[in-house]
Amino acid sequence: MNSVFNLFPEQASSISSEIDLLYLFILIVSVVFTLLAAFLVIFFAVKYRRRSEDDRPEPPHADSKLEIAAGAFLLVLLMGMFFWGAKLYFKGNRPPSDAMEVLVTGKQWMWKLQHPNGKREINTLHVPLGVPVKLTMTSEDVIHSFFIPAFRVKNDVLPGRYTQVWFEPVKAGRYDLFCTEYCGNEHSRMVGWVEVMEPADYERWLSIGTTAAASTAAGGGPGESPVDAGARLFAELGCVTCHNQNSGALGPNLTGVFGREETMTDGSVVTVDENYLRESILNSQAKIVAGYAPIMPVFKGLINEDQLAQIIAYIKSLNDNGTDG
Amino acid sequence: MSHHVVGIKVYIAIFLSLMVLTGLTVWVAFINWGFMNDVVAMSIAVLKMTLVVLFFMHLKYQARLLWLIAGAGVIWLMIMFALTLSDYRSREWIESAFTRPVPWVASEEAATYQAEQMKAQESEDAGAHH
Amino acid sequence: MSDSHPSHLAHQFDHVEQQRQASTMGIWLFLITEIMFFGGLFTGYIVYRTMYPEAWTAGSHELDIALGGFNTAVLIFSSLTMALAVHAAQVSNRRNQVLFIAATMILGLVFLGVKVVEYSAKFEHHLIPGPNFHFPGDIGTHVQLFFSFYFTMTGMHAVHMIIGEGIMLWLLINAAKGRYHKDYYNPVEVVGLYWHFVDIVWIFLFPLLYLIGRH
Amino acid sequence: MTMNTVATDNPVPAGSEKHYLTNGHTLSSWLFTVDHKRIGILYLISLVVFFLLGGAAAVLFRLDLMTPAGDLLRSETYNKLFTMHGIVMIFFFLIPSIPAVLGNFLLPIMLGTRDVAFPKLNLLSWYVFMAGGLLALFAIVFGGVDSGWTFYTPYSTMYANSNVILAVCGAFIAGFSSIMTALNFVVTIHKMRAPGLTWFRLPLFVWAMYATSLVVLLGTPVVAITLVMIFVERLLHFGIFDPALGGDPVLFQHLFWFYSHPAVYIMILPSMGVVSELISAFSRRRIYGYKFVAYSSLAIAVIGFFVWGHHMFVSSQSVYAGLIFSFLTFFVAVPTAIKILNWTMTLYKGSVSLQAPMLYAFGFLGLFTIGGMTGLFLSTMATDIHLHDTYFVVAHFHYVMVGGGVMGFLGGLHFWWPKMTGRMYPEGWAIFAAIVIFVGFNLTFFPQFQLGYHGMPRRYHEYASQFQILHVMSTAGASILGFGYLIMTGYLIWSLKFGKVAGSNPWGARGLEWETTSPPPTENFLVTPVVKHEAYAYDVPSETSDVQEPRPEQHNV
Ligand code: HEA
Ligand code: HEA
Ligand code: HEC
Ligand code: CUA
Ligand SMILES: [Cu+2]
Repeated sequence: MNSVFNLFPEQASSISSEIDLLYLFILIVSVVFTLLAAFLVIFFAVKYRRRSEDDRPEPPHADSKLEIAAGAFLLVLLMGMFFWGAKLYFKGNRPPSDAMEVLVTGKQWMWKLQHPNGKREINTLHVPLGVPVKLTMTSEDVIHSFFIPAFRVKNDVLPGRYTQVWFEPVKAGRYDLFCTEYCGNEHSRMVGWVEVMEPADYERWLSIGTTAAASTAAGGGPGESPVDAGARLFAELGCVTCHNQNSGALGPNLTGVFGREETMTDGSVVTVDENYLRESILNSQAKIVAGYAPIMPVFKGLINEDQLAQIIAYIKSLNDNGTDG
Repeated sequence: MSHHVVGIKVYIAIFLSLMVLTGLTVWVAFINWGFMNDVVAMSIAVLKMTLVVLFFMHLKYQARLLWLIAGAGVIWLMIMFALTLSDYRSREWIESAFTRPVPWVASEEAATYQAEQMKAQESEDAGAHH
Repeated sequence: MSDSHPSHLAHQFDHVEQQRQASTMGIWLFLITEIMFFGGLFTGYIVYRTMYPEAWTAGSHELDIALGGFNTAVLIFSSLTMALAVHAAQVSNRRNQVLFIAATMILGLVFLGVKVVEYSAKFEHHLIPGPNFHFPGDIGTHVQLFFSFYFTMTGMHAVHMIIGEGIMLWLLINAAKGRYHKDYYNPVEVVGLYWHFVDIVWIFLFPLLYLIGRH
Repeated sequence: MTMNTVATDNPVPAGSEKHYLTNGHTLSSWLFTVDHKRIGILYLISLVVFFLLGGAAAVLFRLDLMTPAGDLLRSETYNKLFTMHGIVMIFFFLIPSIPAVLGNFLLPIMLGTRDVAFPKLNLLSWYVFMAGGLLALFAIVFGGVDSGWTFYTPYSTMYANSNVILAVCGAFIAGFSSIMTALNFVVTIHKMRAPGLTWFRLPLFVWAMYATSLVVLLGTPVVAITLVMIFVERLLHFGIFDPALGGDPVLFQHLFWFYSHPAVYIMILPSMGVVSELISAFSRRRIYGYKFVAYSSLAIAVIGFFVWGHHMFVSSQSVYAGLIFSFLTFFVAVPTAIKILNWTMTLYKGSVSLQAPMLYAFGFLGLFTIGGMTGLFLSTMATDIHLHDTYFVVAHFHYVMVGGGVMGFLGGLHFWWPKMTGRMYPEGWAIFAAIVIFVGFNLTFFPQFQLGYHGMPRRYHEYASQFQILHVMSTAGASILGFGYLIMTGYLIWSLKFGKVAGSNPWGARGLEWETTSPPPTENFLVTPVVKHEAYAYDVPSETSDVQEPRPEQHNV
C-alpha cells in the first residue's frame, strides 16, 4: 500500500517516473528559492531590526544590475522547465503505432469501455502489462475527464469529438480511475479501477468475458468485436450501397482511406482521422470530397456513439485488409 | 487638444466617402475573388472605421494618450483573435502527426503490414510537407 | 469652492479643461471595453465561420441585403447628424443642437424599425434558433449556429442603440434648455463618441453577416 | 442598519470633530454619498459580509470532507456549496476587495485630490455591485448553482438543473461595477494628480491600482459577453457552444479564461501594491528598484493576457496552442520574481519594525512565493497533465489568493485602519491573530499539495479512503484559520469604540495620506498639497517633506 505521505504516488506506467523526475526538479528549484527568500527576509528583519525610533536608513542604491541578472538567470531556468515539460508532453501525446485501442465513452456518471475483441465493461478497465494502450474517448453528454493518477495521464472527454490518452502499464495491480472534470451531481462517483494484468491473464480474461451480459446489453451481438459490429452496421445502414469497390460507386471507396490526405471541393486538404470520419458520417455535408456530389445522407441522430465508434473501427480496419487503397 | 472645431464641410466629405465605401463593399461582394472577398470587405470596413474614428470622433485632433487608448483596444482584440485561433488553426496538425492506421487486433501479420504502411506513410509525409 | 468655479464645473475638478479631458478620456476607456465586449462575439464568429464556411454562406443568403444596406446608410447618416450636433454645441448653436440630436434619434429609430421588420421575417421563415428553427438540407444545424450569432450580434448592437436613444433623450432635453455651449459641451461630445462607436460596430457587422459569399 | 452603526458608533477623535465620518449621520448621508472614502467603507462592509458567507460555505464543505463518504451533505448540496464559495469569493470578494475598499479610500488622497474623477459613477458602481451580489445570493438561496465558478459548457447551458441564469446575471452585473471603478481610477491617475506629483513620484500602490485597472478594462467585457452567450444558449436555446448543434464547448473555455486568467492578476496586483507600501513603511526606506517594481506591475498586467490557455492543457485544445501558452506563462514569473527580490532587498540595511501589518506583509511574501512557485508545476505541460483539476491546483490558488491576495488585503486594512477610523487596533491581538491565521492557513492548504499529487480530484464530494488523513488535517487547519479571522473581526469592531485614538501618522510613514488628519476631512486636504519629493522619502525630515501651499489656479494635468 502506497502511503499518501510518500513523495510520489504509485508509479505504474512507463511515463510515471519521467513525470516524477520533472516534478522533483521543479520541486527542488521551488524549495531552494522559497527557502532562500524566507531566509533572507527573516535574516534581514532580524539583523536590521529597528533599534531606535529615530532610525533613518539610507535609501537603497539600486542600479538595475541585480534585477537584470536575476531576471536573466530565472528565465534560463524557466526555459529549462518549459522544454523539459513540453518534450514529455509531446511524448505523452503520441501513442506508439502498435498501441492496442480501447474505446471509451463517458456519460453521466459512468465510464463505458470496449476492448478490441468487443468485450465491454463499465467503470473497470482491464489492460495487459507492458502493452501500450490507446484510449479513444468521447462523451454522450457533458465534458468528463479521464484520469489515472498512477499512470500520470489525463485528458478531457468531450461530447461530439474524439480525444485520446495512451499509456504503457509497467506494474501489475489495481489503480484508481477518476473523472476529473466536474460533470454534475455524481461527479465524485464517476470513478473506477484500472486492472493491470499479466498478458496471459488478460487474454484469459478477454476470452471468458466475451459472452458476458454486459456486451449484449450494450448493443453489439455477444462477443462481436467493434470491427465486426461496424461491418454489420455498414451493411445494415446501407453504406455499402454507395461505398463499395465498384467503379461506378456513388461514394468514395473507403478502403485505405484512413490516414490518407483527401482533397475537398473547396480545395482544402484534410488528413483522414477519427474526428474527420466522425464528421463525414454525422454531418456528411460539412466537408465534401473533391469529385463527388454532396448526396450522402446525414447520419446524425440515426446512430449512437457506440455504433459510430464501431463503424469508424471498421473503416480503419479496411486499411489492413485492402491492398487497393 | 480637441478645442479644435471640425468644419461642416469635412463632415459632409467624410459622410459621402462612407456612403461610397458602403456601396463599394456591396458591389465587390458580388464579384468572385475567392478568399480575397473577405480581405477586401474587411479592408473597406477598416477604412470606414478609420474615417469615423479620425473625423467624426475627432481622434485626429486629440492628444497622443487617446491614440494609445484606442490602439490598445484594437491590439487587445487582435491578441484575443490570434491566440484563440492558434488553437483552432493548429488542431489538425497534431492529429495527422499521430493518427496512423491502428489495427484492432494486434495480430502478427497486422503488425508487419502496419510497419510497412507506416514506412510508406512516413515517406509520403516527408514528401507532402517539404 | 472658489469663485473660479463655474456652475458646470464639478467639485472634484480644478478647472474646466481638466474636467473636459477627464470626461473625454473616460469615454474612450469605456469604448475600449466595448471593443472587447463585441470582440468576444467576433471571436466566436471567426472560429465557427472557419469551421463551417458553407453554412455561413447559406445563412448569409437568407439575409436581406437591401434592408441591411439601407440600415447601414441610415446609421452612417445618423453619425453625420450626431457629428453636426456636436459641432452645433461647439459653436453654441442651440437650435441646431436640438435639430440634429432629434434627427439622430429619428434615424436611430428608423434603424431599429427596419431591424424589427427583418427579425419578424426571420421568425416567419423559422430562422430563429431553437426548437422551431428549420433550414432545409443537411447543414441546417450549422446554419442555426450562424443565426445564433446573427441574432446575438445584432441583438447586442440593437441593445446599444436603444440605450443610446435613451441617453439622447436626456441630451435633447438638456440641449433644449440651453445647457451646452462652446465652453461646456462634454456631454454632447461623449454621447457622440458612443454613438459613433455603435455605428462602427455596424460597419463591421454588415459585411460579416450580410455579404458572405454573395458571388 | 449596518451602515448607520458604523457612522454613529464612530468615535470623534479629540480635536478634529469635522471629518468625513461626521459629515452627516443619517442613513441617506451614506447611501447617497459621493465621497470616495464613504464609498470605500460601504464596500468594506459589504465585502466582509460576502467573505463570511463564502467562508461559511467553506467551513461546511470542509467538515463534509472529513470522511471519505461525505456524510454531512448530499452531493448536490456539496456541489452547490463549492460553487457558491468560488463565485462569492472571487466575484464578490477578492476581485473588488483591495481596489474597491482601499483603492477607493486611498487613491484620491494619495494623489492629493478631492475625489475620484467621476464620484457619481463611483457610487453607482457600489449599487451595481450590490445588485449583482444580491442576485447571485438570490440564485444561491433559491435553487442554488452547481456549475462551479467556471461555468463550463455544455454542463452549465444544457445539463445543470440549477439556477445558472441568475448567477450568471449576478456575475455579469458585478463586472460592470469593476469596470466603473477601474475607469474612474485610470482617469483619476492620469488627470488629477496634485501639482508636482509626477508618474515616478507615485506610491507603488497607485501603480498597482493603475495596472489592475487596465486589466479590468480590457478583460472584464470579455467575460461579460461570454456570460451573455451562456445566457442566450441556456435561456433562448440558441446554439453557441453546444456540440449537438456543431458548437465547440472549448470555445467557451477560451473566452472564459481570456478574462479569468488576467483576473487572477486583478486579485494579486493590488496586494502587491499594498505590500510595497507596508514594506517601505516598516523598514523606513524607499522600495529597492522603485521603477522595476512599478514597471513589473504593468508587465504582469500585459503578459497576463497571453497565457490563458494554460488552464486548458488537457481540454483537447491543440497541443501547439498549449505550447505557446505554456511558453508565455513562464514569462509572467520573471517580473513577479523581481518584485519579490526588490522587496527583500528593501529590508537589507533598512530599519525593520515587526508590527502587525508588516507580519501580514511577511506572510504574503512566504505564502505567495509558495503559491507562485507551485504555479510553475502547473504551467509545465507534462506535470500539469497529472495535476490539472486535482487538489494541487486548489492548494496553488489558495496560496496565491488567500496567502497572497487576502493577506495583502488584511495587511493593508490594518495599516490604514487608523486612517480610516481614527482609532488604533489592539496590537497584541493583531499579532496573535496574524500568527493564528498563518498557521491555520498552512495547515489547511499545505496538505492539499500532497493530496493533489497523489491524485485527489477537486470538486469531489466522496473520495478514496487513502486521502482521508490529509483531508482531516486540512479541515483542522480550516477551523484554526476561521478562528483567526473571527478574532480579527472581533478586535477590529471593538477598536471602533475602544481603540486608542490615532494621530494623523501613527506609523511615522511617508505618503500624502499620512499628511492629512485621521480620519481625513471630506475634501481630503484643506489646501492642495504640492509634492516636492519622490515617494517614500524617508531620508527627508518629516516637516519639510511636502510643503502645503494654497491651491494654485492652474496646474499641470
Ligand atoms: C491570485 C491569483 C493567482 C495568481 C497570482 C496566480 C499565479 C500563477 N498561476 Fe495560477 N491559478 C489561480 C490563481 C492565481 N494564479 C486560480 C484561481 C487557478 C484555478 C482556477 C480554476 O481552475 O478554478 C489557477 C490555476 C493555474 C493553472 C492551471 C492549472 C490547471 O487547472 O491545470 C496554472 C497553469 O499554468 C497556473 C499558473 C500560474 C503561474 C505560473 C502563476 C505566476 O504568476 C506565479 C509567479 C510567481 C512566482 C514564480 C513566485 C515568486 C518568485 C520567486 C520567489 C523567485 C524565484 C522564482 C523562480 C525560480 C521562477 N495557475
Ligand atoms: C478569494 C478566494 C477564496 C478564499 C478566500 C477561499 C477561502 C477558503 N477556501 Fe476556497 N476556493 C476558492 C476561492 C477561495 N477560497 C475558489 C475559486 C474555489 C474553486 C471553486 C470551484 O471549484 O468552482 C475554492 C475551492 C475550495 C475548495 C475545494 C472544493 C472542491 O474542489 O471540492 C476547498 C477545500 O478545502 C476550499 C477551502 C477553503 C477554505 C478552508 C478557505 C478559508 O480560507 C476560509 C476561511 C474563512 C472562514 C472560516 C470564515 C470565518 C467565518 C465564520 C467561521 C463564520 C461562520 C458562520 C456561520 C457558519 C453562520 N476552497
Ligand atoms: C447515397 C449514397 C451514400 C450513402 C448511403 C453513404 N455515403 Fe458516405 N459518401 C457518399 C458520397 C457521395 C461521399 C463523398 C462526398 C462527401 O464527402 O460527402 C461520401 C463520403 C463518405 C466518407 C468520407 C470519405 C473520404 O474519402 O473522405 C465517409 C467516411 C463515409 N462517406 C462513410 C459512410 C458511412 C459510414 C455510411 C453509412 C452509415 C455512408 N457513408 C453512407 C455517399 C454515400
Ligand atoms: Cu464525469 Cu466528472
Ligand atoms: Cu491562469
